[in-house]
Amino acid sequence: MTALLDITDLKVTFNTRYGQVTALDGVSLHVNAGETLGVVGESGCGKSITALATMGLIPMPPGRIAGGSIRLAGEELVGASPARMRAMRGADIAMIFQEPMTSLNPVFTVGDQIAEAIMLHQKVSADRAFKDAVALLDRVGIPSPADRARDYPHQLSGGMRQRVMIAMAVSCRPKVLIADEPTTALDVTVQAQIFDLLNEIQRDFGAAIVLITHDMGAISEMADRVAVMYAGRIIEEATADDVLDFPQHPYARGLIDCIPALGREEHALKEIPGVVPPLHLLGAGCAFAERCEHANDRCRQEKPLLVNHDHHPAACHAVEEGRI
Amino acid sequence: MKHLTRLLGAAAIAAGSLGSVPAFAEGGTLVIGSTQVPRHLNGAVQSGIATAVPSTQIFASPLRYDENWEPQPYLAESWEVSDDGLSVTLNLVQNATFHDGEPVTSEDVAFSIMTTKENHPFQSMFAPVETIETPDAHTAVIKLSQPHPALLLALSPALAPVIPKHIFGDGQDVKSHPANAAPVGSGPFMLDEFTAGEAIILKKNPNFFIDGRPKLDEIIIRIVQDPSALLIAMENGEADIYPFMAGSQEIKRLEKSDHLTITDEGYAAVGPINWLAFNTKSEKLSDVRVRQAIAYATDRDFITNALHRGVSTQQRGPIIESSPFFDDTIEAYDVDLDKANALMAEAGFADGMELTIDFIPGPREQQQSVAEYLKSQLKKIGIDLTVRAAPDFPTWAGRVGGHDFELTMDVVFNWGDPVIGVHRTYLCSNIRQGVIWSNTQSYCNEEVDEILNAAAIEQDADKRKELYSRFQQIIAQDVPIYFVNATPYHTAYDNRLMNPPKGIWGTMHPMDRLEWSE
Amino acid sequence: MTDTPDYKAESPAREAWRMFRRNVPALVGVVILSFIVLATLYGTFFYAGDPYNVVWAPHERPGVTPEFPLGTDYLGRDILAGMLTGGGPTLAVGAAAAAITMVIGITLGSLAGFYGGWVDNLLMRITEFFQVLPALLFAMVLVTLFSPSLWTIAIAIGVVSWPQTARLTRAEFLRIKELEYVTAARAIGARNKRIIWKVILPNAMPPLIVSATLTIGIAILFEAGLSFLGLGDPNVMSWGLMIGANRDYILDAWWPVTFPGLAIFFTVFAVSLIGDGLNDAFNPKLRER
Amino acid sequence: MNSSYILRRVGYGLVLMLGVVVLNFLLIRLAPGDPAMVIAGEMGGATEEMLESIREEYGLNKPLVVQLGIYVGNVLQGNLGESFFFNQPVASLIAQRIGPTILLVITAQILSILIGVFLGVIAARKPNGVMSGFVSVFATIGYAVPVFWTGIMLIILFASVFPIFPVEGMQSVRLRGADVFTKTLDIAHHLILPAFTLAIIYLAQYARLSRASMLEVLGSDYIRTARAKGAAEKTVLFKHALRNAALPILTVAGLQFGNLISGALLVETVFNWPGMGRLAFDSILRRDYPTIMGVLFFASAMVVVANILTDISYRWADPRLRGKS
Repeated sequence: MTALLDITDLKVTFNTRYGQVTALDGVSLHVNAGETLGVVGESGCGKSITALATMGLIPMPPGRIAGGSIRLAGEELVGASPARMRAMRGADIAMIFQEPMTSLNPVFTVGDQIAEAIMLHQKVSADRAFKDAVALLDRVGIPSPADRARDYPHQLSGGMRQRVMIAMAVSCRPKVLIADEPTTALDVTVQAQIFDLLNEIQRDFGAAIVLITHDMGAISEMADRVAVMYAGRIIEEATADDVLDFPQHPYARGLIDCIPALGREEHALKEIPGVVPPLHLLGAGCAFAERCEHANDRCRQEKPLLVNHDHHPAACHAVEEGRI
Repeated sequence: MKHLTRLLGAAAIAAGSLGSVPAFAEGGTLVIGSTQVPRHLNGAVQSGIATAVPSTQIFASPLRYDENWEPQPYLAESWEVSDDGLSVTLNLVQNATFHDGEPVTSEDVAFSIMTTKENHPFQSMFAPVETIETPDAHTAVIKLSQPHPALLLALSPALAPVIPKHIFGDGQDVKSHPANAAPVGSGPFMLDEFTAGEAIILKKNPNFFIDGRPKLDEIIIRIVQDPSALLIAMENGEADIYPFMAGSQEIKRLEKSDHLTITDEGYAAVGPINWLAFNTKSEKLSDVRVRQAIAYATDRDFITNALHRGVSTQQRGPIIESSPFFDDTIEAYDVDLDKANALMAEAGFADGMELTIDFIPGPREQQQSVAEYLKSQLKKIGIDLTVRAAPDFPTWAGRVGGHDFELTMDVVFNWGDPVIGVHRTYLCSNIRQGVIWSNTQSYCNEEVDEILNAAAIEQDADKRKELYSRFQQIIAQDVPIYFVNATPYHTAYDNRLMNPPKGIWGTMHPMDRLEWSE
Repeated sequence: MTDTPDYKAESPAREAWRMFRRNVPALVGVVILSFIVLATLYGTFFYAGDPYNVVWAPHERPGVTPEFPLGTDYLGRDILAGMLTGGGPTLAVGAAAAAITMVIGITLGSLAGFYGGWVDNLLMRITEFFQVLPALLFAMVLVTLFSPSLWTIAIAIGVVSWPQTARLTRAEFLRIKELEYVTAARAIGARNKRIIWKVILPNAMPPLIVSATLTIGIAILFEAGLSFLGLGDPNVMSWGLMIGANRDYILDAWWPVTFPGLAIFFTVFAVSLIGDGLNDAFNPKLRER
Repeated sequence: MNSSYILRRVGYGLVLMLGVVVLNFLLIRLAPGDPAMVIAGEMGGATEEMLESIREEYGLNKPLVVQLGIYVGNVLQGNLGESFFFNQPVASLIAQRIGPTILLVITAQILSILIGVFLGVIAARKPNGVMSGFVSVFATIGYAVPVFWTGIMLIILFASVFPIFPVEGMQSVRLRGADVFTKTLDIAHHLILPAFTLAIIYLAQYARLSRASMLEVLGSDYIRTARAKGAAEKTVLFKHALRNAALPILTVAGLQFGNLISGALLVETVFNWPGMGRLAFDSILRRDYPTIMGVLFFASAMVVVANILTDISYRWADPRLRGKS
């Protein structure tokens, strides 16, 4: 069976004042209908770029898709006409953003903003669209939705706004829903509610979800499969359980170690030393080498490839060589 | 945007074509362009051309003058001067009414002349008038304390408007009377609209006491303070007549317009003299030799021919050269730098001196330019001249009226008879602190006073002329003033205008005979 | 983009200078302005001539007589001499007015921003009050009332222009006083005066420098406007005065108004190019976009 | 919109106006020079008795505080005094001229905002494109050209080279009897050059400002959201972005109003436009103090009104501010 969304060897570059940098370097991902794929990594690793590339929202210039393919239900999106992309965006593939505070237009009511999304893809009257918007608000669990629909974003709490974003995103029953850190800006209790909502939505609408996050807790709650990204590359990919229980790549291990979870109390909470290096300073070797306790000369000189170990691919010389 | 442009373009053509239709077969509109802003429209209490032009249309006066300085009947159908010269009888027309329908009576004439005497800046006009008797509604007898040959000229429309007593005699100060901005007169035109500083719109007086006049339906006086803008208006036909034009650029430019005629006629009675005045009481200028030196250093030819590009004429003495009283034998002070330097040395200023010069804000070419020229010219006789510009008229008037100046450029009008416009500058008794256009030079020569006082009452024209000759000789010797040129007032008017205002008073005269030829 | 954090650490001033040096329009501005300043300072050494002297026939066209390359005005005075002499006062008034504006604006703005409370309230009300008065009209009244001279003109322009600077300074102070290093300075017991002058003000300088530059341009335009209306100092040749004096003759002679106008234009143009360059240099992120 | 806010705003505006009245009065009375001399000078010369009677008449011999009280009282009753020069009520002089000034200022404001914002939006679409460069250069040029000089250059151009627009005045006197439509077109025709001259400075500034503001807004998250919905670029630009980018433009438009009036003063002088600016200029030359004070008062009042309108419309345009004080 072909995946609903299939990204192969995607390469995205940006022109910056430091010259051309490669933001995505051969990313391959896929997600099937009804499935949730978690994409994890620290900020700056290319998760959001992957999402934007999929949506066709990479600002060009300075950005450029330098290679690879993105297929949605078999249709190639790389190089699709802007009109075709527009027709698909919001209808077949929708996105929820990280910052519900700023992702809603402050000068329009939330009802109007949802209704606009509906009207962009369905031939319905403004009245009808607004009524649908109210129904959607109801569906995403907003109390007295008819009143809230006439509110402006600033009158709603963060959680409410994210619900509005979700309502907007699912308004046209997209096949793929990309959620880019949907809970980062929210309180912990609200986070759980939003995840529950996403799960419900997925059940009801049967959408494939790509959940982008740096929060391994979210992954454990939501994801069927997980892809770990670092510096523009996928460095590990497996089912959520595999990654959470048996992380391979030292970076993935580091991420897991950061989770303060029950049953892992024997580990002191650890941090990964250092930060993600800026893309323009990437050398020939493994991008994680500078921060890796297992790094050797080979790591510093040769980029590791994603190698399949027991259906659990990881891109690490140390893992490959069995050093860890 | 494109549509708008096209639309406006069309409107422009429409407006343009409408604008070029000058008038209708009968009547029609005359647009007068003026750079001067009148304070109000009542010439009885306000001097100056800005007020006089509208005032002479609105108010009639006892007499009017033809091109040859001959008095003509106006509100007075006849008049009579007694042999002793001490009384003048005016017999008024029977059918004259004010614009509000009230008849014009001798009461109004008496009230007007007495009001003018009390309020008008030209005090010498009616100073000898003691009383005015009104034996009946249409006879006024002016009683004088001494013979006053200038009186008849002073009864001209520009100087003696007859104002309605029933309006102005209500006890309010006539100088600031509200009716000054909304006057009611008996002249050929009546006020329709007055937008202060912008426009004065006059319409035909249908009940004018002279049958068949005025010919025009409407006179619009448009005030355009920027001379360039007025030039454009004249060229485009937005204005029909532009009087009191003194700039060489304006004159030379409008001369090139085919549809316009340019004339310097119409200013004989105004007698505008552009002069350099000395404060004879100031330390350095009290020595007549210094004044003479400056006079000899100044090149009148250069000013009239180069600076004014030949449009202005030379003026050598205190009485305008076009007047019958002018004496052309007086010392003219033609340029002579050697003599000038010698005089400076004689006066003890061989090493030069510093002086200041003011100028009356007005047509730049006539005033400021001459002052600036003098700055560079007087350097040649060792005088370091500083130009003290005044930003506005009140500032200049404050300095000169307050005798706080050394040299100043000024323009002063003769106003027809020397008694009205000339005497005021030279009489010892008229040295009046704070009054502009009085004897601000503080020049005092008892012999001059005697001559002028004799001339004021001399009824014999030849004897009077002789007295004025002597006066001019003395002034030429004493040089309280160096006379530069007659302000080259010109009028530009549309060729199709019949009977353009070329009389001695020009446009300061009722324009009831003006009409369009088409 | 979020994926390109800036790694290189540079001192802000150095960074700004580096950015400025690479800004072509700003360098063009520097070249134009230097030329104008040099010409007004030293031009008379190479081209002697008294701008007040009547030296030739009036309204000689430019380029006809080699002695008077820019022609003569309505009096027959040399326009080039006027241009060279007239630039000094124009620039001087511009600079002085900008200085006055900055002094008033920074003083009031920093007091308001630093102390807040009623001081801020009062000072901001005063500022709003001055912003209500139409600046040119107010300046005209001031200049006329206190008789025109270069100083009164500069002061009048300063008095009408400071509110914007005051607001800017206040906003910067409000922003900066919340930052950690100010808290730190307070913690070590620095007095208010020291915090205002030594801690906050230097950090508020970049936008103020930009604003000062632009204020010079505005002040020059102001001076030109006043002179044009005949309210400038009549005894000092300035570009605005030349335009005002020759305005009556524009239909016959375009050059006596055109050249001084161009000079004003190029000066202000250069100044604002430099201002924009400084702005870009101090805010590199804006430029990235 | 909450009406108590508007009331408070208007009340504050009135306080500002009172301040203007007091300032005007003090400035002019404290200035050197005797107003009585000035009035007398305009009447054609004065003796000491005349000066005394003028002082009496105009209340110039009373203590300053009393004069101030009288003046403020009169202004409150709508009486701005009488012009020294015209002997007419200042209020009626201004009434004759405020219309043309408002017409000129508003037209220039609308022209500059419409064209400026349009150029700015176009430029913002491609921040490094040709249009963007043009807008930047044009904005700097527009800012640097002295407005009176632009006016003069346009007069030279349109007076003789392309005589298609009138270069002076507001209406053609010949059309006094014409119908309203013709008159309106005539005024519009006369309005073109002055309004354009005045608009050009601000047009450039609005173009530059809206470019910057649009760039800022276009980088914001909600624009990404709008694109993610599948909105067309035009919708994104003119609906989502412009509504937000308009907010700073609105603020500046309010602040610019005072400058616009200053500019109008020069433009009116150059084009012989029968407005308040020229009245102000002439009155300053004539030292006609009551008129100067009246014009300053009305010009400031126009700015205050413009500011209030700006504030109110800002609140209307930005829902975040509604209901706040």
